[in-house]
Amino acid sequence: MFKKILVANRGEIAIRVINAARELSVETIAIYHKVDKEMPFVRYATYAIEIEAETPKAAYLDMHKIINVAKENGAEAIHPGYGFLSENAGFSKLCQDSGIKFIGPYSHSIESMGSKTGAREIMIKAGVPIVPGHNSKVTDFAEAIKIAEGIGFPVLLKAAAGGGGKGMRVVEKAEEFQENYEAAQREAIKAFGDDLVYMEKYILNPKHIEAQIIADEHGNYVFLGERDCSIQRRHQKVIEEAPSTVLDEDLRARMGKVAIDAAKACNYVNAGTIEFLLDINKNFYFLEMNTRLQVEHPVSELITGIDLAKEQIRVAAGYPLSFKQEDIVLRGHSFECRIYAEDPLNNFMPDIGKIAYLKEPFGNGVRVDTGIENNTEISLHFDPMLSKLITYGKDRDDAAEKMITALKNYQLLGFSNIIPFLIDVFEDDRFRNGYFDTGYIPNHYDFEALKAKKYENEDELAALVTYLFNRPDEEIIKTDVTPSLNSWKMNNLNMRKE
Amino acid sequence: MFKKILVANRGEIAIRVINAARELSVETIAIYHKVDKEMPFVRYATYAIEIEAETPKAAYLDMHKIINVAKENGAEAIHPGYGFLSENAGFSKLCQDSGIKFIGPYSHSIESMGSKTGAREIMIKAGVPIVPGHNSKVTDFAEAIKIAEGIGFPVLLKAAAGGGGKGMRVVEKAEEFQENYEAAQREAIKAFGDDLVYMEKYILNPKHIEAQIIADEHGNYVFLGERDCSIQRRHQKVIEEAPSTVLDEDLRARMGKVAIDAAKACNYVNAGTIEFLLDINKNFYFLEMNTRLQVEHPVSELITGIDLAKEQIRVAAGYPLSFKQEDIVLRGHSFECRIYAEDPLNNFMPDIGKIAYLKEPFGNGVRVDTGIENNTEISLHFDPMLSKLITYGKDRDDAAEKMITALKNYQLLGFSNIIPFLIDVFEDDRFRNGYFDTGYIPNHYDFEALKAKKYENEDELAALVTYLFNRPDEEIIKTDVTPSLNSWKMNNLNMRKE
Amino acid sequence: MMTNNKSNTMNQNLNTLIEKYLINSENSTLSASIDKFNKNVVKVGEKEFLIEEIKKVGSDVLFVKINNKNYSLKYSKSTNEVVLNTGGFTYKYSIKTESQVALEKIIQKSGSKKVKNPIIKSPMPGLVVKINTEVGAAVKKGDKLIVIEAMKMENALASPFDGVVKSITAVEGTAVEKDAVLITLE
Amino acid sequence: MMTNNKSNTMNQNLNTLIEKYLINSENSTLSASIDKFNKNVVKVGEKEFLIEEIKKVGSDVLFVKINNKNYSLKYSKSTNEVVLNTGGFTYKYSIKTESQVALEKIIQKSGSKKVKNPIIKSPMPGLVVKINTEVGAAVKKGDKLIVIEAMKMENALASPFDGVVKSITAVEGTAVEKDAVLITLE
Repeated sequence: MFKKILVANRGEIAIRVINAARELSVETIAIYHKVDKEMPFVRYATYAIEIEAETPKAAYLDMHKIINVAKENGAEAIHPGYGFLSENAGFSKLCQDSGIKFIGPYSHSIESMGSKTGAREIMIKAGVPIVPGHNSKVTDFAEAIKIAEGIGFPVLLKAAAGGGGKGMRVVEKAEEFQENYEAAQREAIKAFGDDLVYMEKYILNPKHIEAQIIADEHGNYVFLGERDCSIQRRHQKVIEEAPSTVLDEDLRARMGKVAIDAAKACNYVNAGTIEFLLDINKNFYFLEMNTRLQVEHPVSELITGIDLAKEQIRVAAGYPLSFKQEDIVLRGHSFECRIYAEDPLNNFMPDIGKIAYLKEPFGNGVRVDTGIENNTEISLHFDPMLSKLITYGKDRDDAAEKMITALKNYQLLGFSNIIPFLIDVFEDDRFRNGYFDTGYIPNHYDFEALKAKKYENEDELAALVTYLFNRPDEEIIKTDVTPSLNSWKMNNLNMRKE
Repeated sequence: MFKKILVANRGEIAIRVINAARELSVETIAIYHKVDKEMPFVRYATYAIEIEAETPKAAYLDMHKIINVAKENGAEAIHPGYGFLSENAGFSKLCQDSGIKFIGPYSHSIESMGSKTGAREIMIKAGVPIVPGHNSKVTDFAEAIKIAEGIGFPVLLKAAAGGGGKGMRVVEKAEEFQENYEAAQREAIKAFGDDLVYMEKYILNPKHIEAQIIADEHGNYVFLGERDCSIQRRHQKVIEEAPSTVLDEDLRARMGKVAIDAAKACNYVNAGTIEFLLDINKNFYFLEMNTRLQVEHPVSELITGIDLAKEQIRVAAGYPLSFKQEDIVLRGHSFECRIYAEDPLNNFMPDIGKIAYLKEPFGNGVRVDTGIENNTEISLHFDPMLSKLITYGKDRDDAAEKMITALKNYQLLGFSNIIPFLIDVFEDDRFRNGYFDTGYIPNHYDFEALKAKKYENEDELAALVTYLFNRPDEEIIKTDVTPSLNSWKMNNLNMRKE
Repeated sequence: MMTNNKSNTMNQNLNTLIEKYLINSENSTLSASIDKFNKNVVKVGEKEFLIEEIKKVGSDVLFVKINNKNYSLKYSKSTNEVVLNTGGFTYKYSIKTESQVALEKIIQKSGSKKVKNPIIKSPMPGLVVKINTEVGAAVKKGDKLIVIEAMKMENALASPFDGVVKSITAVEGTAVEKDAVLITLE
Repeated sequence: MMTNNKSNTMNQNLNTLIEKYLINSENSTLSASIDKFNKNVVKVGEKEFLIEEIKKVGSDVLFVKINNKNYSLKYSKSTNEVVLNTGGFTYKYSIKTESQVALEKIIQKSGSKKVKNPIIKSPMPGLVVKINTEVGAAVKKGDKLIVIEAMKMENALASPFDGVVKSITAVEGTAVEKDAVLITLE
């Protein structure tokens, strides 16, 4: 086993990895930019070393400085967490060349899964189902419509060079095909200078289901069940769960086999996730592979009892997996909520400020993966997630009841946050009965009802306001409602948009 | 289901029960003595009502005031937690007579299990194994020695009226019988005014194993596995675990059957624990039944996935158990450590003071059942337990590694505590290999090695001392090493001894 | 109006211990009163609330019981405003005494005409995505004059009354701070 | 002795920036030195430690790095003492400059004889369980003279030197506070 590793990340995931290492008696080095000096993860590690960089983000992305810190301080391996350098094939390679073990897959696996078209080709070869489509240029519309009919309407047209929704069009029927195709081509050439447009089957409000796998360097692969990550706002996950309500044993077994085939197809080592779209007929299609530990890995840990981060380090140190497929017992149900400082009644607009009081929930079936504390300044330098609240119960209702309770117990004062919104989702019959897909928040969630909840005890609030107005306060407290961003923060706001 | 219940307890167990109720959408009333006003459990409940009493303890023992608060505020049931009124048959009865549901067994069950001899008789009738012994007067020593030989030497002589070790003697062989018997009689008459002396088989350093059961009002009984509570200091449990390392499937099944027979024998309803002594030949003997939720219930919750406190409330509300025996899957391993402010290097002498800094551990497989926070004053009014740290892992080693990590992450500053001692136990091969019994701490634990650990980095400590001595501190900090007890605290110290 | 104000003053004379307030949120306006000699009791409409402090943390965090029900909150206040953060929500309340409200009405009436605010400000820091009008254009109340984007969210700002665009300070594609003047009408 | 002290003074003249200390715990005595103009660097024996503060909480809790290694601690200090609480343990250190220690030695030597402390005090609040001696009895160093019990724990206190019991203040069965005088020897 390693004596010492470096954790090239920050916040809750840095602490998550430090804990996993500590369980294996491995010392840890935290790196930090000076704006993070007082953050808990810095103190959580055995050692902490500052990295100087022009921007906070740059400190966690400076491959050469990070590798130098590792070398100078005797770290034998680097865990990248998620985000930052975690899916950077060049960094994995640079670690290897520097004689430092990268805790994650080899660079060739990251590389081949990093390219959408490359990944698609590998998956086709491996027999992994992909969204049916056509990936070459169309000139004859009659033929193109025939292909589209083969795929089945509606089809999605998208710019081959594209991304970010530009040049994407949904075509409902054959008559509308040519018009849309030509429009997509115009948009594509305008945006990317290339008018090549692909088509694929359009899957309306699919479920986002992903399979967790882990592999060691001795050819062992284990499937650790699926996660349902369909509840998203602004195409970002907010609630995840395991297992999914819509998979039965047979579908789970088939998806597990496909996931392992996919991992084998790119010689995958370490923990990985294969994302699928699941349509209403329970067909699933390969979306992409995430070659790292996912934000939402805890729900899989809770239903399997397997510690993924700890196993990652063992695998990187060359040990075989500490379990076999037949040892995996899925028991109970688990949810994860991502906690954000955002106002759900104002389009999830981010709020910022200082944490005035924090007491996270605790107790039976409650896990909080967190990196914040009292007085932590919520800024715009990094991803705005504050923490992850995870619950485990004997079944889905038990886990949901524990989530509602934990959300109500989550004492976080200082700014607006999405906790009341999350409570509301967990109290919604549609969600509780399992009727939801990626369209849940935009299409079905009732923001008016949430607003009514906000004011349901307004007599008590008015009494409180009157009391506080008359309270003889020792200190003068300045009202600082929606904190105005100064130009320094403004720059960061612009940075983050990029 | 109830709309509102009252929680007649304080600290971590009050919060535990409040959470369970909240999961069932049941509102809660906390009661508190004014010394506890700022304790977290007061704010955790939906409502909080002060109970006036001459001493802090008396507030939580005032049956009539508590029942009145329940009635006046619409509570339909009372959860007693552990300690205080939890095993008071009179209180159970008084609740019933007042039309308030007592969340626990009926008074007759508490009563019959509250008497040691009564419980013994009921258990004999039910075929539950008890420690072999002889419970009537001996006059003829030849005959008595024959009986002792039938039981098997060594035998334990104890005053029938006794308790607290007085009039107890271990007899190793027949030749020493008469001498010891007469001595025990002299001690017994001196201490209790009654020279009746019983004899029973003496079990040297047994394992303390207890079986968790739960029963509903519809005749359903379920066994939820055993706990090993053998690690004790001053005859009080400090480390508990589930499952036990010494039970195999067969022994577990037999113990489970006996436990359920015992519960049936006293018409038991709700959660209960049957304590056994297990000798080195794996014979087990009924010790006593605890007719309440145990301090160490979390380890059973984690290996079964069943929420005992929540199920208690459901059962009290008349629901059948939400699971059957065949639904119970024991998976993984769990430990609990009780965290005390005591100095293990000074005979576990209690330390007191204010919590200067607290950040409890968190993360995968870590549960903290706590009722303290920053600035909480650790006083001598109540039981000195600060919190319970519980871990869960896929096997015993995983759970132990998580415990060591969580103990190391437990940031508790302000006074000496037993955390370094606990770490040391979990790092001890004897404990880790399962070779321990109730004699572990007094007979096998190496306090000298702990002292060496205390000073292992003394160069760093000396550097720190020099630095701090020269630090220009803004405020004058008065040294307050081992806080001297003033006479007010002194009185409490004497109170607690009683 | 003068009569109204007189009766109000009389009211105060009769109940000198009771201060009456009008409390206004985005949701509603409520009247409340507090006993100046027992500031732990507040009446809202007909309902009475006993407020007891359980614990204070720092300068702005309070744990209170309202009729024995637990609340935790962060608060701040200024001349006529109390801002509460509790249960994940932020509430901005204005609070004025009844006499203050009456006085303001008189002042308003005494002015020849109600002055409308002709300035459109940015409600948040963001980017000016689009300007839908030009200097000299006649606009109607409700016309969407300018679009601001922040955090991938677009916000169209409407004209507060019928008028004419006097000047446009905003420039498409540039960043603006909160409360920056964007358009002035007349 | 004087020579020793002189060389010490010379040392200080040569290295005026360096203050030397003797640091004493129940476990050992160590020498350390600090650079008066760079108080973040401490030498203990031959080892050098760089101490950096990461965060301070309240008046007495510090998070520091010692050569980049994290420590959290609560501390308090007085004239010649630093008390640390870290990692669950409480450490009581005395700290004196080398010149202070030298000076004390001179004062001690100049006194006719080293004075032994003849008073046995209670190390904790507790109950006097048993007194094993009587006034006028000759006792040897190490003899257990009195037993104090607190929290079900017994503590036998030994004679610090060979001597005679002058007086016994403690009474069997009564409670005593910490540092109460129990027995005086001579």
